[in-house]
Amino acid sequence: MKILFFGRLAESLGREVELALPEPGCTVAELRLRLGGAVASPAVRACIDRAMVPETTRVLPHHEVAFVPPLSGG
Amino acid sequence: MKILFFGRLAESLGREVELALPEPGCTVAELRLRLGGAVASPAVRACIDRAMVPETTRVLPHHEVAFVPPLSGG
Amino acid sequence: MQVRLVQGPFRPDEELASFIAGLEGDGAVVSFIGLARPADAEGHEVTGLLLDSYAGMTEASLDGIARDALARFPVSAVRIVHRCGAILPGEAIVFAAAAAPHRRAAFEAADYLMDRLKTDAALWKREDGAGGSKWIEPTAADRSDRERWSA
Amino acid sequence: MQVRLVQGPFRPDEELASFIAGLEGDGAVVSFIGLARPADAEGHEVTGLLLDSYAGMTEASLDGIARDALARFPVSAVRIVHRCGAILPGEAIVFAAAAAPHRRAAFEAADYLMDRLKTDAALWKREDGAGGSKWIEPTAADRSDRERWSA
Repeated sequence: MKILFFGRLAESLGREVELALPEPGCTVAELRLRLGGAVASPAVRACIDRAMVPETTRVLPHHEVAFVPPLSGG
Repeated sequence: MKILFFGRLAESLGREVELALPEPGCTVAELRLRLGGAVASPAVRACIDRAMVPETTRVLPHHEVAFVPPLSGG
Repeated sequence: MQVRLVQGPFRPDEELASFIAGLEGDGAVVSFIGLARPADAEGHEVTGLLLDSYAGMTEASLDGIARDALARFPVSAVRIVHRCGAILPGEAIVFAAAAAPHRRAAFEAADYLMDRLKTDAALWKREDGAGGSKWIEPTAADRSDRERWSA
Repeated sequence: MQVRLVQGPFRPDEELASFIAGLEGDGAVVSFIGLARPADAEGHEVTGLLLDSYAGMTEASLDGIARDALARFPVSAVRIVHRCGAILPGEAIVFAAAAAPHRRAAFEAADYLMDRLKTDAALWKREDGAGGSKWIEPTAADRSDRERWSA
Protein backbone atom coordinates (compact mmCIF):
# COMPACT_ATOMS: atom_id res chain seq x y z
CA MET A 1 0.00 0.00 0.00
CA LYS A 2 0.98 3.64 -0.44
CA ILE A 3 1.94 5.75 2.57
CA LEU A 4 1.77 9.52 2.01
CA PHE A 5 3.91 12.20 3.66
CA PHE A 6 3.49 15.96 3.96
CA GLY A 7 5.46 19.02 5.03
CA ARG A 8 9.02 18.34 6.18
CA LEU A 9 8.35 14.58 6.08
CA ALA A 10 7.67 14.82 2.34
CA GLU A 11 10.90 16.73 1.91
CA SER A 12 12.98 14.00 3.57
CA LEU A 13 11.01 10.86 2.58
CA GLY A 14 9.34 11.89 -0.66
CA ARG A 15 5.60 12.32 -1.18
CA GLU A 16 4.92 8.60 -0.86
CA VAL A 17 6.43 5.19 -0.24
CA GLU A 18 5.12 1.77 -1.21
CA LEU A 19 4.87 -0.69 1.67
CA ALA A 20 3.57 -4.27 1.86
CA LEU A 21 0.87 -4.44 4.55
CA PRO A 22 1.01 -7.69 6.63
CA GLU A 23 -1.96 -9.98 5.95
CA PRO A 24 -4.55 -9.16 8.63
CA GLY A 25 -3.53 -5.50 8.59
CA CYS A 26 -1.71 -3.84 11.49
CA THR A 27 -2.14 -0.93 13.87
CA VAL A 28 -0.96 2.60 13.24
CA ALA A 29 1.63 2.11 15.99
CA GLU A 30 3.03 -1.00 14.26
CA LEU A 31 3.17 0.78 10.91
CA ARG A 32 5.00 3.69 12.51
CA LEU A 33 7.62 1.30 13.98
CA ARG A 34 8.22 -0.27 10.57
CA LEU A 35 8.70 3.15 8.94
CA GLY A 36 10.92 4.42 11.77
CA GLY A 37 13.16 7.49 11.42
CA ALA A 38 11.34 10.83 11.34
CA VAL A 39 7.97 9.06 11.36
CA ALA A 40 8.69 7.71 14.86
CA SER A 41 8.49 11.21 16.40
CA PRO A 42 5.41 11.54 18.65
CA ALA A 43 4.81 14.99 17.08
CA VAL A 44 4.05 13.21 13.79
CA ARG A 45 0.37 12.25 13.48
CA ALA A 46 -1.15 9.43 11.47
CA CYS A 47 -4.11 10.00 9.15
CA ILE A 48 -6.44 7.42 7.66
CA ASP A 49 -8.66 8.55 4.80
CA ARG A 50 -7.69 12.19 5.51
CA ALA A 51 -8.57 12.25 9.21
CA MET A 52 -6.16 12.03 12.14
CA VAL A 53 -6.44 8.75 14.03
CA PRO A 54 -5.11 7.31 17.30
CA GLU A 55 -2.24 4.84 17.47
CA THR A 56 -4.49 1.84 18.09
CA THR A 57 -6.46 2.23 14.85
CA ARG A 58 -6.17 -0.77 12.50
CA VAL A 59 -4.81 -0.04 9.03
CA LEU A 60 -6.57 -1.99 6.26
CA PRO A 61 -5.61 -2.38 2.59
CA HIS A 62 -8.28 0.00 1.23
CA HIS A 63 -7.21 2.82 3.59
CA GLU A 64 -5.38 5.94 2.46
CA VAL A 65 -2.65 6.31 5.08
CA ALA A 66 -0.57 9.44 5.65
CA PHE A 67 1.87 10.71 8.26
CA VAL A 68 1.93 14.47 8.88
CA PRO A 69 4.09 16.79 11.01
CA PRO A 70 2.43 19.38 13.29
CA LEU A 71 0.12 21.69 11.32
CA SER A 72 1.59 25.11 10.77
CA GLY A 73 -1.52 27.01 9.77
CA GLY A 74 -1.72 29.89 7.35
CA MET B 1 -22.90 86.68 15.15
CA LYS B 2 -23.86 83.37 13.53
CA ILE B 3 -24.76 80.36 15.65
CA LEU B 4 -24.60 77.00 13.84
CA PHE B 5 -26.72 73.91 14.50
CA PHE B 6 -26.28 70.26 13.50
CA GLY B 7 -28.25 67.01 13.51
CA ARG B 8 -31.79 67.27 14.87
CA LEU B 9 -31.13 70.84 16.06
CA ALA B 10 -30.51 71.88 12.44
CA GLU B 11 -33.76 70.22 11.45
CA SER B 12 -35.81 72.22 13.97
CA LEU B 13 -33.85 75.52 14.07
CA GLY B 14 -32.23 75.66 10.63
CA ARG B 15 -28.49 75.41 9.95
CA GLU B 16 -27.79 78.81 11.51
CA VAL B 17 -29.29 81.80 13.30
CA GLU B 18 -27.98 85.35 13.50
CA LEU B 19 -27.72 86.72 17.04
CA ALA B 20 -26.40 90.02 18.42
CA LEU B 21 -23.65 89.26 20.97
CA PRO B 22 -23.76 91.60 24.05
CA GLU B 23 -20.81 94.03 24.17
CA PRO B 24 -18.18 92.36 26.35
CA GLY B 25 -19.17 88.89 25.09
CA CYS B 26 -20.95 86.35 27.26
CA THR B 27 -20.47 82.80 28.49
CA VAL B 28 -21.67 79.70 26.71
CA ALA B 29 -24.22 79.23 29.52
CA GLU B 30 -25.63 82.72 28.96
CA LEU B 31 -25.82 82.20 25.20
CA ARG B 32 -27.64 78.92 25.74
CA LEU B 33 -30.22 80.63 27.99
CA ARG B 34 -30.89 83.28 25.33
CA LEU B 35 -31.39 80.63 22.63
CA GLY B 36 -33.58 78.48 24.90
CA GLY B 37 -35.81 75.72 23.53
CA ALA B 38 -34.02 72.58 22.32
CA VAL B 39 -30.62 74.26 22.89
CA ALA B 40 -31.30 74.35 26.66
CA SER B 41 -31.08 70.52 26.89
CA PRO B 42 -27.98 69.47 28.85
CA ALA B 43 -27.38 66.75 26.21
CA VAL B 44 -26.69 69.53 23.71
CA ARG B 45 -23.01 70.55 23.68
CA ALA B 46 -21.53 73.91 22.71
CA CYS B 47 -18.59 74.16 20.30
CA ILE B 48 -16.30 77.10 19.73
CA ASP B 49 -14.12 77.01 16.64
CA ARG B 50 -15.08 73.37 16.07
CA ALA B 51 -14.14 72.06 19.52
CA MET B 52 -16.50 71.26 22.39
CA VAL B 53 -16.18 73.72 25.26
CA PRO B 54 -17.45 73.93 28.87
CA GLU B 55 -20.33 76.18 29.91
CA THR B 56 -18.06 78.81 31.47
CA THR B 57 -16.12 79.55 28.26
CA ARG B 58 -16.48 83.18 27.08
CA VAL B 59 -17.89 83.65 23.59
CA LEU B 60 -16.16 86.42 21.61
CA PRO B 61 -17.21 88.03 18.30
CA HIS B 62 -14.58 86.27 16.18
CA HIS B 63 -15.60 82.81 17.45
CA GLU B 64 -17.45 80.25 15.37
CA VAL B 65 -20.14 79.00 17.74
CA ALA B 66 -22.19 75.84 17.25
CA PHE B 67 -24.60 73.76 19.32
CA VAL B 68 -24.64 70.03 18.64
CA PRO B 69 -26.78 67.11 19.88
CA PRO B 70 -25.08 63.91 21.13
CA LEU B 71 -22.81 62.42 18.47
CA SER B 72 -24.29 59.39 16.82
CA GLY B 73 -21.19 57.92 15.21
CA GLY B 74 -21.04 56.02 11.97
CA MET C 1 -4.85 59.88 2.30
CA GLN C 2 -5.57 57.57 5.24
CA VAL C 3 -8.48 59.57 6.74
CA ARG C 4 -11.27 60.84 4.50
CA LEU C 5 -14.81 62.12 4.93
CA VAL C 6 -16.65 61.56 1.64
CA GLN C 7 -19.99 62.88 0.38
CA GLY C 8 -20.81 60.21 -2.19
CA PRO C 9 -20.59 56.40 -2.39
CA PHE C 10 -17.14 54.80 -2.06
CA ARG C 11 -15.98 51.24 -2.71
CA PRO C 12 -14.63 49.29 0.30
CA ASP C 13 -12.81 46.87 -2.03
CA GLU C 14 -10.87 49.72 -3.62
CA GLU C 15 -10.02 51.10 -0.18
CA LEU C 16 -8.72 47.69 0.86
CA ALA C 17 -6.64 47.34 -2.31
CA SER C 18 -5.04 50.76 -1.98
CA PHE C 19 -4.49 50.32 1.78
CA ILE C 20 -2.67 47.02 1.17
CA ALA C 21 -0.70 48.50 -1.75
CA GLY C 22 0.71 51.15 0.61
CA LEU C 23 2.05 48.69 3.18
CA GLU C 24 5.69 47.72 3.56
CA GLY C 25 6.26 44.28 4.95
CA ASP C 26 3.21 43.97 7.24
CA GLY C 27 1.76 40.52 7.66
CA ALA C 28 -1.73 41.33 8.97
CA VAL C 29 -4.56 43.58 7.79
CA VAL C 30 -7.95 43.81 9.52
CA SER C 31 -10.72 45.83 7.94
CA PHE C 32 -14.19 46.71 9.12
CA ILE C 33 -16.93 47.74 6.71
CA GLY C 34 -20.16 49.21 8.03
CA LEU C 35 -23.09 48.93 5.63
CA ALA C 36 -26.39 50.83 5.81
CA ARG C 37 -28.97 48.30 6.98
CA PRO C 38 -32.40 48.07 5.36
CA ALA C 39 -34.07 47.82 8.79
CA ASP C 40 -33.77 49.65 12.12
CA ALA C 41 -33.20 48.13 15.56
CA GLU C 42 -36.94 47.29 15.82
CA GLY C 43 -37.01 45.67 12.37
CA HIS C 44 -38.84 48.51 10.60
CA GLU C 45 -37.82 49.30 7.05
CA VAL C 46 -35.19 52.01 6.62
CA THR C 47 -35.26 53.73 3.23
CA GLY C 48 -32.18 55.87 3.79
CA LEU C 49 -29.78 57.45 6.24
CA LEU C 50 -28.68 61.04 6.58
CA LEU C 51 -25.30 61.61 8.24
CA ASP C 52 -25.01 65.29 9.11
CA SER C 53 -21.43 66.55 9.46
CA TYR C 54 -19.73 69.76 10.60
CA ALA C 55 -17.04 70.73 8.10
CA GLY C 56 -13.69 70.86 9.86
CA MET C 57 -14.89 69.40 13.15
CA THR C 58 -15.93 66.04 11.70
CA GLU C 59 -12.64 65.53 9.84
CA ALA C 60 -10.71 66.53 12.98
CA SER C 61 -12.61 63.94 15.04
CA LEU C 62 -11.75 61.18 12.52
CA ASP C 63 -8.11 62.30 12.43
CA GLY C 64 -7.90 62.22 16.22
CA ILE C 65 -9.32 58.68 16.38
CA ALA C 66 -6.83 57.46 13.74
CA ARG C 67 -3.93 59.12 15.57
CA ASP C 68 -5.00 57.63 18.91
CA ALA C 69 -5.06 54.13 17.37
CA LEU C 70 -1.56 54.59 15.92
CA ALA C 71 -0.28 55.73 19.32
CA ARG C 72 -2.01 53.00 21.29
CA PHE C 73 -1.30 49.84 19.29
CA PRO C 74 1.81 48.44 17.55
CA VAL C 75 0.29 49.03 14.10
CA SER C 76 2.07 50.55 11.14
CA ALA C 77 -0.94 52.04 9.34
CA VAL C 78 -4.63 52.73 9.85
CA ARG C 79 -7.24 54.03 7.43
CA ILE C 80 -10.68 55.56 8.03
CA VAL C 81 -13.06 56.43 5.19
CA HIS C 82 -16.45 57.72 6.36
CA ARG C 83 -19.49 58.70 4.36
CA CYS C 84 -21.57 61.76 5.16
CA GLY C 85 -24.76 63.06 3.58
CA ALA C 86 -27.53 60.83 2.18
CA ILE C 87 -26.85 57.07 2.19
CA LEU C 88 -28.99 54.26 0.74
CA PRO C 89 -29.47 50.80 2.29
CA GLY C 90 -26.64 48.45 1.31
CA GLU C 91 -24.16 51.28 0.73
CA ALA C 92 -20.94 51.43 2.74
CA ILE C 93 -20.97 53.94 5.59
CA VAL C 94 -17.49 53.38 6.95
CA PHE C 95 -14.26 51.57 6.14
CA ALA C 96 -11.79 51.26 9.00
CA ALA C 97 -8.59 49.24 8.64
CA ALA C 98 -5.38 48.57 10.52
CA ALA C 99 -2.16 46.87 9.43
CA ALA C 100 0.53 45.41 11.64
CA PRO C 101 3.35 42.86 11.56
CA HIS C 102 1.13 40.46 13.55
CA ARG C 103 -2.59 39.86 13.67
CA ARG C 104 -3.44 40.57 17.32
CA ALA C 105 -2.50 44.28 17.08
CA ALA C 106 -4.35 44.65 13.77
CA PHE C 107 -7.53 43.13 15.24
CA GLU C 108 -7.39 45.25 18.38
CA ALA C 109 -6.71 48.48 16.52
CA ALA C 110 -9.59 47.92 14.08
CA ASP C 111 -11.92 47.05 16.96
CA TYR C 112 -10.78 50.21 18.77
CA LEU C 113 -11.27 52.39 15.68
CA MET C 114 -14.89 51.25 15.40
CA ASP C 115 -15.70 51.63 19.10
CA ARG C 116 -14.29 55.17 19.01
CA LEU C 117 -16.03 56.05 15.73
CA LYS C 118 -19.41 54.95 17.14
CA THR C 119 -19.19 57.36 20.07
CA ASP C 120 -16.61 60.04 19.20
CA ALA C 121 -17.01 60.77 15.48
CA ALA C 122 -18.66 64.17 15.00
CA LEU C 123 -21.58 62.88 12.95
CA TRP C 124 -25.32 62.99 13.48
CA LYS C 125 -27.35 60.17 12.01
CA ARG C 126 -31.00 60.21 10.95
CA GLU C 127 -32.82 57.05 9.89
CA ASP C 128 -35.60 57.64 7.35
CA GLY C 129 -38.37 55.10 6.94
CA ALA C 130 -41.99 54.66 5.97
CA GLY C 131 -42.97 55.65 9.50
CA GLY C 132 -40.96 58.88 9.49
CA SER C 133 -37.48 60.00 10.46
CA LYS C 134 -35.57 59.36 13.67
CA TRP C 135 -32.30 60.85 14.94
CA ILE C 136 -30.00 58.22 16.44
CA GLU C 137 -27.74 58.50 19.47
CA PRO C 138 -25.09 56.03 20.69
CA THR C 139 -26.66 53.00 22.34
CA ALA C 140 -25.80 51.72 25.80
CA ALA C 141 -23.83 48.96 24.03
CA ASP C 142 -21.85 51.57 22.07
CA ARG C 143 -21.01 53.39 25.31
CA SER C 144 -19.92 50.24 27.12
CA ASP C 145 -17.83 49.16 24.10
CA ARG C 146 -16.15 52.56 24.24
CA GLU C 147 -15.47 52.10 27.99
CA ARG C 148 -13.37 49.00 27.28
CA TRP C 149 -10.57 51.27 26.09
CA SER C 150 -10.60 53.91 28.83
CA ALA C 151 -8.29 52.06 31.25
CA MET D 1 -18.06 29.51 -2.82
CA GLN D 2 -17.29 30.66 0.74
CA VAL D 3 -14.36 28.28 1.42
CA ARG D 4 -11.62 27.82 -1.17
CA LEU D 5 -8.07 26.49 -1.24
CA VAL D 6 -6.28 28.13 -4.18
CA GLN D 7 -2.96 27.30 -5.85
CA GLY D 8 -2.18 30.68 -7.39
CA PRO D 9 -2.38 34.32 -6.31
CA PHE D 10 -5.82 35.72 -5.42
CA ARG D 11 -6.97 39.29 -4.84
CA PRO D 12 -8.28 40.11 -1.33
CA ASP D 13 -10.11 43.17 -2.67
CA GLU D 14 -12.09 41.00 -5.09
CA GLU D 15 -12.88 38.56 -2.30
CA LEU D 16 -14.16 41.42 -0.15
CA ALA D 17 -16.30 42.81 -3.00
CA SER D 18 -17.91 39.47 -3.80
CA PHE D 19 -18.40 38.62 -0.11
CA ILE D 20 -20.22 41.93 0.44
CA ALA D 21 -22.23 41.50 -2.77
CA GLY D 22 -23.63 38.23 -1.42
CA LEU D 23 -24.90 39.69 1.87
CA GLU D 24 -28.53 40.46 2.60
CA GLY D 25 -29.08 43.25 5.06
CA ASP D 26 -26.01 42.78 7.27
CA GLY D 27 -24.52 45.89 8.81
CA ALA D 28 -21.02 44.70 9.70
CA VAL D 29 -18.21 42.97 7.81
CA VAL D 30 -14.80 42.19 9.30
CA SER D 31 -12.07 40.82 7.09
CA PHE D 32 -8.57 39.62 7.85
CA ILE D 33 -5.88 39.44 5.20
CA GLY D 34 -2.62 37.64 5.91
CA LEU D 35 0.27 38.71 3.69
CA ALA D 36 3.55 36.87 3.19
CA ARG D 37 6.15 38.88 5.10
CA PRO D 38 9.56 39.64 3.58
CA ALA D 39 11.28 38.72 6.88
CA ASP D 40 11.03 35.90 9.39
CA ALA D 41 10.54 36.16 13.17
CA GLU D 42 14.27 36.88 13.62
CA GLY D 43 14.30 39.56 10.92
CA HIS D 44 16.08 37.48 8.28
CA GLU D 45 15.00 37.92 4.67
CA VAL D 46 12.36 35.50 3.42
CA THR D 47 12.37 35.01 -0.34
CA GLY D 48 9.29 32.80 -0.48
CA LEU D 49 6.92 30.47 1.34
CA LEU D 50 5.81 26.99 0.48
CA LEU D 51 2.47 25.87 1.90
CA ASP D 52 2.17 22.14 1.50
CA SER D 53 -1.40 20.81 1.48
CA TYR D 54 -3.10 17.41 1.48
CA ALA D 55 -5.84 17.34 -1.16
CA GLY D 56 -9.15 16.62 0.53
CA MET D 57 -7.91 16.90 4.10
CA THR D 58 -6.86 20.54 3.83
CA GLU D 59 -10.18 21.64 2.29
CA ALA D 60 -12.06 19.65 4.94
CA SER D 61 -10.12 21.40 7.73
CA LEU D 62 -11.00 24.83 6.28
CA ASP D 63 -14.66 23.81 5.88
CA GLY D 64 -14.79 22.63 9.47
CA ILE D 65 -13.37 25.90 10.79
CA ALA D 66 -15.90 27.93 8.76
CA ARG D 67 -18.78 25.74 9.97
CA ASP D 68 -17.63 26.04 13.59
CA ALA D 69 -17.59 29.86 13.31
CA LEU D 70 -21.11 29.90 11.85
CA ALA D 71 -22.34 27.69 14.70
CA ARG D 72 -20.57 29.60 17.45
CA PHE D 73 -21.31 33.26 16.62
CA PRO D 74 -24.43 35.13 15.47
CA VAL D 75 -22.98 35.73 12.02
CA SER D 76 -24.80 35.28 8.74
CA ALA D 77 -21.83 34.48 6.51
CA VAL D 78 -18.13 33.66 6.69
CA ARG D 79 -15.57 33.25 3.93
CA ILE D 80 -12.14 31.62 3.94
CA VAL D 81 -9.80 31.75 0.94
CA HIS D 82 -6.41 30.15 1.57
CA ARG D 83 -3.37 29.91 -0.70
CA CYS D 84 -1.31 26.79 -0.98
CA GLY D 85 1.84 26.09 -2.97
CA ALA D 86 4.60 28.64 -3.58
CA ILE D 87 3.95 32.20 -2.31
CA LEU D 88 6.08 35.32 -2.78
CA PRO D 89 6.59 38.07 -0.16
CA GLY D 90 3.75 40.60 -0.26
CA GLU D 91 1.25 38.13 -1.72
CA ALA D 92 -1.93 37.31 0.17
CA ILE D 93 -1.86 33.98 2.03
CA VAL D 94 -5.33 34.05 3.55
CA PHE D 95 -8.57 36.03 3.42
CA ALA D 96 -11.00 35.36 6.26
CA ALA D 97 -14.18 37.37 6.65
CA ALA D 98 -17.37 37.36 8.70
CA ALA D 99 -20.59 39.32 8.28
CA ALA D 100 -23.27 39.98 10.89
CA PRO D 101 -26.05 42.40 11.71
CA HIS D 102 -23.81 44.00 14.36
CA ARG D 103 -20.09 44.54 14.61
CA ARG D 104 -19.17 42.65 17.80
CA ALA D 105 -20.12 39.24 16.37
CA ALA D 106 -18.33 39.99 13.09
CA PHE D 107 -15.13 40.94 14.93
CA GLU D 108 -15.23 37.90 17.20
CA ALA D 109 -15.94 35.47 14.37
CA ALA D 110 -13.10 36.83 12.20
CA ASP D 111 -10.73 36.68 15.19
CA TYR D 112 -11.85 33.09 15.86
CA LEU D 113 -11.41 32.07 12.20
CA MET D 114 -7.79 33.24 12.27
CA ASP D 115 -6.93 31.65 15.62
CA ARG D 116 -8.35 28.35 14.38
CA LEU D 117 -6.66 28.63 10.95
CA LYS D 118 -3.27 29.19 12.61
CA THR D 119 -3.47 25.95 14.59
CA ASP D 120 -6.04 23.69 12.89
CA ALA D 121 -5.71 24.25 9.13
CA ALA D 122 -4.08 21.20 7.53
CA LEU D 123 -1.20 23.11 5.98
CA TRP D 124 2.56 22.83 6.40
CA LYS D 125 4.59 25.98 5.92
CA ARG D 126 8.20 26.33 4.86
CA GLU D 127 10.01 29.65 4.86
CA ASP D 128 12.75 29.95 2.24
CA GLY D 129 15.53 32.49 2.67
CA ALA D 130 19.14 33.23 1.84
CA GLY D 131 20.17 31.09 4.82
CA GLY D 132 18.14 28.06 3.75
CA SER D 133 14.66 26.68 4.33
CA LYS D 134 12.82 26.19 7.61
CA TRP D 135 9.58 24.35 8.37
CA ILE D 136 7.30 26.36 10.69
CA GLU D 137 5.08 25.08 13.49
CA PRO D 138 2.47 27.00 15.51
CA THR D 139 4.09 29.30 18.06
CA ALA D 140 3.27 29.36 21.77
CA ALA D 141 1.29 32.55 21.04
CA ASP D 142 -0.73 30.74 18.37
CA ARG D 143 -1.52 27.94 20.82
CA SER D 144 -2.58 30.32 23.60
CA ASP D 145 -4.71 32.34 21.13
CA ARG D 146 -6.39 29.07 20.18
CA GLU D 147 -7.01 28.29 23.86
CA ARG D 148 -9.12 31.46 24.22
CA TRP D 149 -11.96 29.68 22.42
CA SER D 150 -11.88 26.30 24.12
CA ALA D 151 -14.20 27.27 27.00
